[in-house]
This record gives sequence, structure tokens and C-alpha cells, in this order.
Amino acid sequence: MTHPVDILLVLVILLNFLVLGTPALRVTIRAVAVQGAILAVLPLLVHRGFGWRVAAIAVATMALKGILIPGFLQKTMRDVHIKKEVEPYVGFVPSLFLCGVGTGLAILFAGNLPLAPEHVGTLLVPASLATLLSGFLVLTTRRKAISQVVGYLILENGIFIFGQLLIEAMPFLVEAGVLLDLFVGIFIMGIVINHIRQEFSSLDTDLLSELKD
Amino acid sequence: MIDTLVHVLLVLALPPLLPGVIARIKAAFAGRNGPPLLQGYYDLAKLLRKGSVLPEGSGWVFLAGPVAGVAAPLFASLLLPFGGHSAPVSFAGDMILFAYLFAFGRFFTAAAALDTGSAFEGMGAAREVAFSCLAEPALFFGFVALARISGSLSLSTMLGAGPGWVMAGAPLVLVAASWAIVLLAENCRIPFDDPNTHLELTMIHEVMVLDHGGPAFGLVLYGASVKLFVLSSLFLRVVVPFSVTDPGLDWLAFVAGILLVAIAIGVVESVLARLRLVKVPQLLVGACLLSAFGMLLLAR
Amino acid sequence: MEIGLVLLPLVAALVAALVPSARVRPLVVPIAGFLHTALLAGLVLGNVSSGRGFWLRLDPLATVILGTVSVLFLIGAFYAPGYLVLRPDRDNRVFCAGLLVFLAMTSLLTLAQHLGLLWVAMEATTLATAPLLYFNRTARSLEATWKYLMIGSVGIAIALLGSLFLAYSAYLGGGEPSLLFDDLLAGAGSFSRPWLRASFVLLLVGYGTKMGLAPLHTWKPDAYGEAPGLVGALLAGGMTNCAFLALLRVYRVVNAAGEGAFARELLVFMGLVSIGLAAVFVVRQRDIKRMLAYSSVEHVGILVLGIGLGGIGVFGALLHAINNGLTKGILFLSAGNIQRAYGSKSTDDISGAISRLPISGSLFLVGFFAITGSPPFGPFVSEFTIVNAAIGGGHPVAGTIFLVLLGIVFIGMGSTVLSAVQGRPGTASAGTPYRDDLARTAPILVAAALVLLLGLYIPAPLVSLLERASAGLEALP
Amino acid sequence: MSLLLVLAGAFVCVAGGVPGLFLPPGGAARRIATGGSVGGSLLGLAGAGIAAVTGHVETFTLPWPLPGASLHVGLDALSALFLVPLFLVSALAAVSGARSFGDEDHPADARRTRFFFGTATGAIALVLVARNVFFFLAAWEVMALAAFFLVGADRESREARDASRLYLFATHVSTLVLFGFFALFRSLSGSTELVPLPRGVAGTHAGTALFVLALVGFGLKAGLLPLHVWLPPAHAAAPAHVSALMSGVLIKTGIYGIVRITSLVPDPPAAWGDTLLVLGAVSAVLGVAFALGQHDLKRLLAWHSVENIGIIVLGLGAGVAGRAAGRPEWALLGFAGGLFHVVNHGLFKPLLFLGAGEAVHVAGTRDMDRMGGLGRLLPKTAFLFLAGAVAISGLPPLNGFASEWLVYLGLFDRARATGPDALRAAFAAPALALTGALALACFVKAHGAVFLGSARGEEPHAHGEPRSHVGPMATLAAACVLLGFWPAGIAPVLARAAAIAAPGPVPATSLAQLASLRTVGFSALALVLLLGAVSFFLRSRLAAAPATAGPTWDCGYARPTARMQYTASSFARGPVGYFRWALRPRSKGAPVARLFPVAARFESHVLDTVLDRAIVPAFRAGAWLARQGRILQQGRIQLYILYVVVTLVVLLFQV
Repeated sequence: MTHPVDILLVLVILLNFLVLGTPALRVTIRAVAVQGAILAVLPLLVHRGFGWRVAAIAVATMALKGILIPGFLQKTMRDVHIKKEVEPYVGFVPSLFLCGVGTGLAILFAGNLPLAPEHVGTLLVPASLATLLSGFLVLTTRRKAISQVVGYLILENGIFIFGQLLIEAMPFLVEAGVLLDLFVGIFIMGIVINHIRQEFSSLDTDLLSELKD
Repeated sequence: MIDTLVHVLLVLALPPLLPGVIARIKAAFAGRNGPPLLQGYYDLAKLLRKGSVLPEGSGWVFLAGPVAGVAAPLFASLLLPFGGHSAPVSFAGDMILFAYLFAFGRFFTAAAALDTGSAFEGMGAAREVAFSCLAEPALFFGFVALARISGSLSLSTMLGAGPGWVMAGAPLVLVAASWAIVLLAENCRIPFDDPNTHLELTMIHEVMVLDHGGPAFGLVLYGASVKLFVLSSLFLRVVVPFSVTDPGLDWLAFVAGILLVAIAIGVVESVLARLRLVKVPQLLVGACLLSAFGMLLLAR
Repeated sequence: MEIGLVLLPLVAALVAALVPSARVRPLVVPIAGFLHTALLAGLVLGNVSSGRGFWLRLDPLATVILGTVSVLFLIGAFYAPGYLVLRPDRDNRVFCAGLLVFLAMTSLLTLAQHLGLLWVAMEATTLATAPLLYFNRTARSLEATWKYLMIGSVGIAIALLGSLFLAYSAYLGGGEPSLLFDDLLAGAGSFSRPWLRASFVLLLVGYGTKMGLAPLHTWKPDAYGEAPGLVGALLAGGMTNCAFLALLRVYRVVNAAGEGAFARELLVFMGLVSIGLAAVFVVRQRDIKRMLAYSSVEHVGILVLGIGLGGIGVFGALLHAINNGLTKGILFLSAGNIQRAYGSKSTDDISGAISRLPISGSLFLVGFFAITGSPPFGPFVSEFTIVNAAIGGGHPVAGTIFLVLLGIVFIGMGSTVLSAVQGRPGTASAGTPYRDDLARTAPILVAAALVLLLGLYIPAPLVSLLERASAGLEALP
Repeated sequence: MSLLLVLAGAFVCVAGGVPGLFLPPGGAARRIATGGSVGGSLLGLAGAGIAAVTGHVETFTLPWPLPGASLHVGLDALSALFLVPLFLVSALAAVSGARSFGDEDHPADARRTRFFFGTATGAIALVLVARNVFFFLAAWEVMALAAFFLVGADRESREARDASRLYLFATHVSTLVLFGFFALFRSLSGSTELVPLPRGVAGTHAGTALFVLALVGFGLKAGLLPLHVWLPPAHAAAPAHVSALMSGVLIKTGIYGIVRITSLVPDPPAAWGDTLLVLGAVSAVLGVAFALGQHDLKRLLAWHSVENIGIIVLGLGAGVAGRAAGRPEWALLGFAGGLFHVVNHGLFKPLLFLGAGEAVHVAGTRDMDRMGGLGRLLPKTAFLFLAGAVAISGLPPLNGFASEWLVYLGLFDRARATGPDALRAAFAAPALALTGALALACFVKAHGAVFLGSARGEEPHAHGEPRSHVGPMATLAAACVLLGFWPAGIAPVLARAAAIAAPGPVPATSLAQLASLRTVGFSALALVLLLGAVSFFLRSRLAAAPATAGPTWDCGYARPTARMQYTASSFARGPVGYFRWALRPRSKGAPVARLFPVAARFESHVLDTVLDRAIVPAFRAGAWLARQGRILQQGRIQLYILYVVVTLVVLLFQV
């Protein structure tokens, strides 16, 4: 009964936990890269039959989510000599706990949603929501700019998973999701890597909280 | 026409008699002979013939005080019924003009005091206007009560409402009591002021006119006595709203009544001591409350 | 035909990027802006509009918003050369090209009749404005840009999820799988309600973030505060209106599905929260540009409040989109001039602006009066219409809160504005050589004249356009 | 025709100031602007005068391409009654201001002040003729903004700046309240024109809300206590001719609003009238009590505006109560009295402000405790100021008495009716009496401290009394005298205006029968004749005997100095003490101690209790709260994203 997609999605969820549970930035970046790579495979599995359009999505996703963006993050991390996420606003254990609760709620909640018959029973919706929540958790609890980007990528991965529900009917929106990645890639390269490093020689967002009332 | 003539003649001639009557009563209480009854007329005659000393730097306002002090009560008297005779001038709302004429006199008397530039006269003017602030509402509460009792808005009919005592006795007693206080306060009699001692620091009216002399002071004295006369007539008409049918007898009754009021004032001045200045406002507020309460009793 | 509105500025951007001279380059912007406005005017007057099924169409709603953006851009474009002359230290290649790309993308956004395309255009608009924000290249502007992008991206991601939800709602409803708004509207009746409602919430939060509704507005004061006045004007008058339009398109679908009451309730709530939060932050605000940013938060709140109130409130909101856009132009551009003259944007340093800069200072004051809804300026008509919608339309509580908050905002903003413009200029301002001149004041004067005109006279075609646009929004299937 | 004249007058007033903005200061700029104000005002005066005298009602409507708006204007006796003082005061104040706030002393500000002066005049005129909600609001706000610039005319003065700011906030709050008011009005009447409301609406909750909104919105402009907070500082800080315009006519637009709006309600509840009575009484009594406590001459006059607005509102309250009770004769008396007082206050208050402006200019201070003896330097000003003082104190023989008398009569007429509710009016009459007595005290003090006695501070130097200053004052004083002697002349106009203010059943008796203004006029004349006779007598007696000058009597102390004169503050100490609970005077300095006291200082101030004890603390508390709210924006992006998440979650719960 278990669809191969569901196995991959369980992996995705586990990777969420990994990101939230480790201070090492290298690990988190790698985890996101792996998550991206898994997502690249999803369209091929979800879509019945093979099409050039789906293949293109898979390739683009692999390139952006799996290789390019994590690669840039890795390089940045090396350039500014930071390895660890220290003193997050919420500690690692509580983060894991929150992530667990969130994942549980996502599964419960998804069970109550009205779904198309072909989607009932798959992990697509719960995994998507759980990943989304994990992304938000990283975004709101981590100090380093790189962690923030990682969090954002996870958030986006959650959306990408949801997009798989519609890959048959409305592929355009899924393609749009790929564009989102492209967009993020540009902004990471343009802003984080080139400028923040020059201005602050660190990627701690504490330095980026001068503007306030 | 005859009534008007008598009315005017009474107002012009009778007032200087009243201070004389009061002085005699007080002298009698003190076991003295006292000045002649007509002393007021003698004083006037003498003052009007004297020269005068005007304070340096004072202008026309200084002299406007005595003028207004005479003209305003004289004019007010025309609005007031004497005894059973209705007033020469009477219209709906004339009681307001009546009250405001006294205010007009007060305005110029006080302004004249300020024109001298003297600290003492300023003090007197301040007291005069301050105390009248409290006397005025008492007067008006009484007017409202009378208007409600009589259903009239004119002094002539408002005050002549004889049946008032039958149907609204209690309110009228309160109003009369209140107005008695107002009468004493407005005319600077004991217990508010002692016109016979000349302690500048404690006086009200007298201290305002310290610098006036000669004819101007004559006018001041005359004006004060007219005011006493007019307010006494008002008070009298509230207490005794009845009239005698024969016009001649009625005039006589009125004059007798006025003299009785003067005697009563004399008695009050003899048996009471002057209040401390700080107590004066309290008594006046009491007067306001009396007449306000009188008005409230009519709420039914 | 409409594609020209997108392509024209894109071509101009390319030209600007290729022009070698930094002195000549800024001139491309007003030329392109003029051509864009002229083309738009031609299309509107010629009644040229694609039919059903096209991905781009100049419908009444698009005409209202794009018209505002185009005119505002034109005003800003004429201001730009005068501004860039003052900044010889900065390379203006990216700036000029960025401005034009922004125009292209806002045109795309307003014309888009497709849920996905709308979203893509929104994203592109965000991207195009990032380099404009970072024009000053200071640590502070970098921080502002970072926050703008980060929060904006979260918003955009949520909007994408919302779009997916909407699509899924349509998918569950059966029927033709199409994301064209025409088709969505036609099939709205059968959509899955829970997904539809959830999608509206997500899109409200997503596009609301781009609009700057509180409490999603957090990037706004930073971005508007650190960007050049010109960019602030385009963001506050252009970008917010575009996001508003995106929200309206979605609202229309939700309304057509019969869930309008639910959506309106949320809009009223978000509107009042935004106005209230703005009121909190404008009180004792010393930074004139941050103050304007909070004013922008307030006014996007007024926009959604007007939609949420329904009835004539919709008309009022659309009119207010025009008025607010143009008035923000006056305020940001004159504030930019004041900042140039004093070398500061804090009222600690700025005083006596009317004496120091008679034209810019007066215009700033005029803008303040206009934006706070004083008759006879344009925003008065729209705000008063919205008050009427609240009180006449059975929302007396919302109307009362609205008026109280407007009062607080007025007093808060007034204290800041008046301490900037009244009094005597301090000694600090004598050092800067900046003086008012025609190039930097004439465009603002034009904006002020337009705002005044809109308060005195709304041409009948515009009224009918607004009526058609609001009728389209309110229409039930 | 008359409406066109009014509109043309308004236009000329506004347009006259425009060339001056572009011409160099002085000369031509001044002549054009002042000429515009005078010429426009004369045009308007002609129009308003014709409308007032003939009672002809004119309206016309032009389309105005705004949804719901139209250029609907109308002129009836009610509008005309407000327009006549407006144009009269505007013309006279413009003439006076051209010199007193001229280009020589204020090179940077005189031109724009003239422009805004004309604009204010024009805008007030439009407010008074507007019959459309949008048009009304637009004119209202232009008037308010023009006045804002007028209050802050002297850009060098910090006080003027603060006062103008406070004024702006108050007036905008008023505008916003009127937004709410007109929105409600529109929903109840179904029209954006000022048309009568349907019957039965006034008694509902919506009707109550409508009344409260009108009261707050218009009351703020009128300066009705406790909404008066902007008024004393603004009138004190503005140039004298501006204060004259504002106090004389601008604040009356608030009264006009209340009258016009209640006239559109066919069945006002009794509670409306009683509310107005109470507010009027409170405003009158406390307004004058605060006035007594002031040292600042112009601030004192400003507080008297609060008082006089109270008296006017008392009249309106009597009128509305009369309508509610179905007694048209009360309504007639009340409205006629209130409106008459509007006209009268519009005459004597500008007169007083112009006089005060000159006194302040010569003395170099607004502090009455440092003035004195100006009457010798400015005899004409002193005389005219005295006329104004007598008039504002409501004393016969001038116009102030005539209008207060009408108000009294309305109150008494109701008070004598049977039934307990009549008694509510009964309390108003003594309150008005108290007000009158206090006003008298206050103006004896103001006139005495400024013009009588001798200078308390530095000896001021005279510079003559030019015609451009005395002329306007004399004109206003002449108008006061005229209306004092011949109040019956204006009675038909008042009756017509009151009939518009109180539509519905017509009283069986005319105003002349109800209230014999003719007799009041004759009485005033007779009083003057009597005064003349007595003074003739005194003069003849004085001439008969020698008169010498000597030092004043100071209890035997032979060398009194000017500094020993009773000061304005000491003068007012008694009545201020009665109202200590409301005025909360603050004093500084120790009492004189020991047998041989050393030098001591004493000063006391009466501030604005409402402003200091309520508004300012409320603003502080608001600012404090706002500062607490600032923690929302602390610069941390993580928190910002959390807000997004929280919003999302909260809203998703609504699904």
C-alpha cells in the first residue's frame, strides 16, 4: 500500500528534524540539499506518465535546490568562518519538541481536510504542512543569516510538496514554485553573499537590527 | 399721571431720610440722641456747594462713577411699583433691566475707584464686585420664584400678587429672607459693612469713594440712599404684597412701610456685629441657597 | 496590445543599461515614463481591451491601478534626473534600469488575468525594487533591503501556497482546470469551501505582507526609511497598490463563490488593525520617513477596510488607491528634498523647513493635510466615502474606531510634520548646499495639483470607470 | 441676487490676497489685499444685508462632479444673520490689521497673513451658505486651515506655533467628528444635501448619536466648555485683528452648525434642549470664572468668548427645549436671544480685541499686572474699549444687554410655566445672572488695570492713535450703541432667523408682542439721557466751586507709588476663590512673615484646568502607551516573521 512517494516524504520530515536538532551549519546545509534532491524526484513519481515538462521541473529543482543554492551557502559559510548556530532564540531540544508537535498536528489536521480521492491516504499534505512549519520554526528561532536562508528553503520545500497535488491539473503553478527558487537564489547571491559579508564580516542577524522604533 | 408724579417725587426726595432714620434708631439703642433725622439733606446741601480735590492722573471715569451711581438707581426706581401703584414703566422682563441697572451703577463706581490708582480703592472695588457676584443669583432665584407664583414677568404684577402668600407661603418666606440679606449686602449695611466706621481695610463701599469729595461725594451719598430706598421698596413689596384701595392712603402706607424697613435695618445694625470679611461670601451663598430652595419648593 | 505596456519599459530598461553616459542615462526614465502613460492613455481612450481568455487584459480594475502607478511613475521619472544629479557619487545604471523594470513588472502585475502570472509578476516586482532600495549602499540600507527581501519572500511564499490552495479548491470543485480569473469566477460556485477560505487567508497574509498590512508591515518603515524618497514614493504609491490589486482579484473570486462575507470580515479586521498599529507608531515619531511609512501602513489599512465594508466603501477604496498613491508621491518626494537639505530625516535636526525650503516645505505640509483627509484634497473624498460606507452600511463600531484612529494619526503625524516645517531652521542645515529648484519641485507640484484636483473634480469617465471596477468586485454570480 | 453678492464678496476676499503673495512686501501688495478684503466684505455685506432685511430666501445648485457633491448654496435670514457680522468684522479688522500687523514689523509674515485672512473670510462665508455636505466640509476645512495659518502668523513666536498646533489638532478632531456626523446624517436622511430629517429619527439611538456628534464637532469649533481648550491660547497668540475675526465670527460657525442642524430635525427631543441649557450654563459660568483668573489681557478676552458662547447656547437650548415642548413662543424667544447675542458678540468682541491689541502694542506686554494708565496715552482707545466692556458685561444701555435680556426672557417664560420640567430652565436664569456679575467684575478689572490708574511697569510711550485703528473700533462701537438703542430694528430679522431655526408651528404672537425690544431701546436711551442730566448737574456744581488735584488717599501713607496699585490678579482674587474647585489656581511665594518682613514675591496663575488636568495627561498617557507599543518593532527579523506566522495562524482559525 505504501507509495514510494510516502517513503521519500518521511525522509523529508526526518530531515526537518535533523535541521532543527543540530547546531552545525554544515549539517543543516547538507540536509537541505538532500531535501531538495528528494523533492526533485517527487514530480517524476507523482506524475503519471512521463512528460518533458515534468522532467524539466525535476532537473531545474535538482539544480537549484539540490546543488546551486546549498553550494553557495556552503561557500559563504566557509568565507565568513562560521560553523555553528550558537544560542538560538529557542534551544535545540525545545525546537525538536516543537517540530514534533507541529508534525503531529499537521498529520492530524491533514486527516480532516477534504481531499481529492487520489490524494487521500498519501503523506503529501501532512508532509507539506510539517515542512512548512519546520521552515517557520527555523526562520523565527535562529540567529544566523545562513540559518534563515535554510529555514526559508525548508518553508519553500513544504510549498513545493503541496504543489505535487496539482502537478497533473495545473503544472504552471508548480513551475512557478521553481521560479521562486530562482528568485531566492538571486537574492541570496546578490545580497547575502556579496554585501552582508562586506559590510558586517559576519552573518549574525543581531547586527542587522539597527533599524527600529 | 399723578401717580407717576408722586412716584418720582418720592424717589427724589425721600431717600436721604432713610440713613437719618437708621442713625436715629442706632443712637437710640446706644442711648444717645443721634444726629437730626434730616442730617442726610444737610450733608448733601453742604457737599454740593463745596470745592473738590481730584486725585492726580484721574480722568472722566472718576466722575462717571458718582453720576452712574445716582442715575442707575433713579432709573431703576421707575420700574418698581410703590405700594399698590404700578410702576411708571412696566413691561415683560423689566425685572432684568432693574437688576442690570444696579450692575451698571456698580460697574462705573468700581471703575471710578480704579481710576484713582489707589491700592485701597482698588481693594474696595474688588470686594464690591466680588460680593455682588453672589448677591445677583440670590436676586434672580427670587425673581424666578416670584414669576412662577404670579405667572408674570413684570415687576408691577409680579410683586403685587397678594394671593401668593396663601398658595405659596413657604417659598415666599424663603425668598423674603434671602432678599433681606441681599438688601443689607447691596447697601453695605451691617453685618456686611459698617458705613459709620472708617477703617479702610474692612470696608467695601466706603473705601471705593475715599477720594471723592465735594459735589461728587454728594452724588455718591445721594445715589447710595436712593439705592437703599429702591431696594427697600422691593423688599417691602415682597413682604407686604397687599395694597389699600384708596390711592392716597396707599401712598401713606407705602411711606410708612419704607420707614419701617429703615427702622428694621437700624435694629439689625444695632443688635448684630459686623461679620469678618471672609464670612461674607458664606452668608451670601446662604442667601442664594435660601432663594434657590424657595424656588425648588415651587417645583411641584 | 496590452503587452506593449510591459515590453515598452523593458526595452527602455535595456536601453538605459546600455547608455554609457551617466548624465544622459537618467533621461531615458522620463521618456519611457511618458511613453508608457501615453500608451496607456491611448489604450484606455481607444477602448482597446482583449477579450476573455487572454492572460493580459486592461479591465477597469487594472486601468484604475495601472493608471495611478503610471502617473505616479511619470511624476517620479521627471523627478529622477534632478535627483540623480545630486548623487554623482553613485552609479545610476542599475538604478535607472531598476526603475524601468519595476514599471514593466507592475504593468504585468496589473494586467495579469491569471492567478499564476499574477504571482510571478509580484515576485518580479519585489526583485526589481531590491537594488533600488539598496541605492545608498550604507549598512542601514543593506539591513533594510535584507529585511525587505526576507519578509517579502516569506509573504510571497505564503501567497504561492495560497494560490495553490485556491487552485486545489478549484480542482476539487471539478470543471476545467484553468487559472484564468475569468474561468475561476465562472466556476467559483462549485469550489471547495474550506480550501477556498484557507486560500483567501493565505493570500491575504501573503499579498498583505507586500501591501504592508499590520502586523505584516514590519519591513516597511525600514525600507521606506532608508530608500531614496523617489523609491519610497514608488513603493508606497505603486507597489502597495499592486499588491492591493492582487488581493482584489482574489477577493473577487472568493466573493463570486459566495464567501464574500467571510472575506470582508477579515478585511475589516486587518484594516482596523493596520490603522491602529500605524496610530501607535506615528505618535512621537521623530523620523519623517518612517512616519510616512507608518502612514502608508495606515492607508493600506484604509484600502482593505473600504473593501471590507462593501457597498460604496469599495468605490471609496478604489478612489483612495488613486489618491493615496499620488499623495504619497508628494510626501515622499518632498521629504526626500528636505532630507537632502538638512542631511537628516529626524525632527531633531529638521525645523523651519518652510523657511529653508519654501516650496518643498510647503508641499510637505500640503501632502500632510491631504493624506490626513482634509478637504478639499482628494483623499478627503475617498476617506469620507469610506466613513459613509461604515456608518451608513451598518458598521457603526468600525466607523467609530476608524474615526478615532484617524484623529490619533493626525495628531501624531501633525506633531512631527509641524515641528519639521514650522519654526526657524537650525544652524545644521546651513551647511548643505541644497536648494529647491524647478527640476526637483515641479513634479511634486504637479502631483499636488492632481491631488487637489481630485478633491474638487472627478471627471465623469473616471467615476464610471471606478463604478465599473467596483461593480465588478461586488458582483455576485 | 443677494446670494450672488455674497459669493462675489467671498471670492473677492480670497482673490485679493493672491497678488500680494507674488508682489514684494508693502505698498501695492498691502493695498490690494486690504482693498480686496474691504471691497469683498462690502459686497458681501450688501448681499447679506439685503437678504437679512428682505427675508428673501435664495438657493441655487450647480453640479459638482464629485459623487454626492453639489455646489448647492442658499441664503436665508439665518445665514444672513451670521454673514453680516462676518463681513463687517472682516472689513474693519483687515483695515486695522494692515497697520498693526504690517510689512514693517513682520516682513516675512504680513503678506501670507493677509492672504489667509481673506481666505478665512471667504471660507466662513461659504460655510454659512453651503447646503451640501461635501461643500460644507470643504469650506469648513479651508476655513480651519486658513485660521491655522492665521494663528501661527508670527512665525518667530514659539507661543504662536504651539497655539496654532493645538488649534489645528482641535479643529481636525472637529472635522473628523463632523465626518462621522455627516455620514450618519446622510444615512438617516438619505441625502448629501442639508435636507430635513424624517420624523421620528431624532428619538432613536441614531438620533442621539447624531446630536452628540454635532455637539462635539461644532462645539469644538465654537469653544463650548469643555471643548474650548484650543481657544484661549489661539486667541492670545494670534495677531489682534485675527483674534477679532476668530472670536467675533469664526467660532460662531460652530453655533451656526448647531442651529442649522437642529433646524433640520422636525422633532427634537426635550433632552437636546436641556443638554444645551446645561452645557451653555456651565460654559458661561466657568468661562467667565476662568477669564477672571487671567493676567493676560488677550487670554482674558478669549475666555470671555467661551462665556459668550455659553450664553448663546443657553438661548439655543431654550429654543430647542421650546420646540420639544411644543411651545413655539419659547423657541422664538430662545433662538432670537441666542442669535441676537451672536450678532452682538460679533460686534463687541472684535472691538475689545482691537483695543486690546493696541494696548498690548503700546505697553509691550500682555500682562495686565504690568499695565495701567494707558487711558491717558490712548484716550480714544480707552473710551471705545470701555464701550465694549459695558456691552460685553451685558449692561444697559448697549447691545449686550438687549440680547441677554431676550435670552433671560426666554428662560423666564419657560420657568413660569407649570410642570416640573420648567424648573430646568429656572436654574439657567440665575446662572446667567451669576455670569453677568462675574463678567462685570472681569471687565471692571480688565479696563481698570489696563487703562485706568497709572502704569505699573515701565512708562509706555505714546505714538498717537491713527485713524486706521480708531476708525474700525469706532464703527464697531457705533454698531453696539445702535443695537443698544434700537434693538427693535433688528427684531424682524431675528424673528425670521428664529423661524428658520425653529420650523414647525408658528407662535401665535409676534416677537414684538412677546418681547418689547422697543421698550428696552427706549430705556437705554432714557438711561443715557438721565446720565447726561446728572453729569450736567455735576459739571455745573464742579464749575461753581474750585477743584484742585492732589495725591490719592492711601490711608495716610503720603508717598504711594504706581506699583502699589491693586493689581488685576488681586482684584480677581475673591471670585477666583469661589471657583477654586474648578480653576485650581496655582500660587507661588510665601506669605509675609515677621515683624519687619523682608522682600517677598507672590504670584498666582490660573491655567486651563481641562487642558492641564485632562487633555495633557491623556496625551501623555497615550504617548506612553504608544511607547510601550514600540516594542513590537525592535528590529529583529525573527520576530517579524513570527508576526507573519501568528497572523496566519490566527486568521486560519477563522476559516
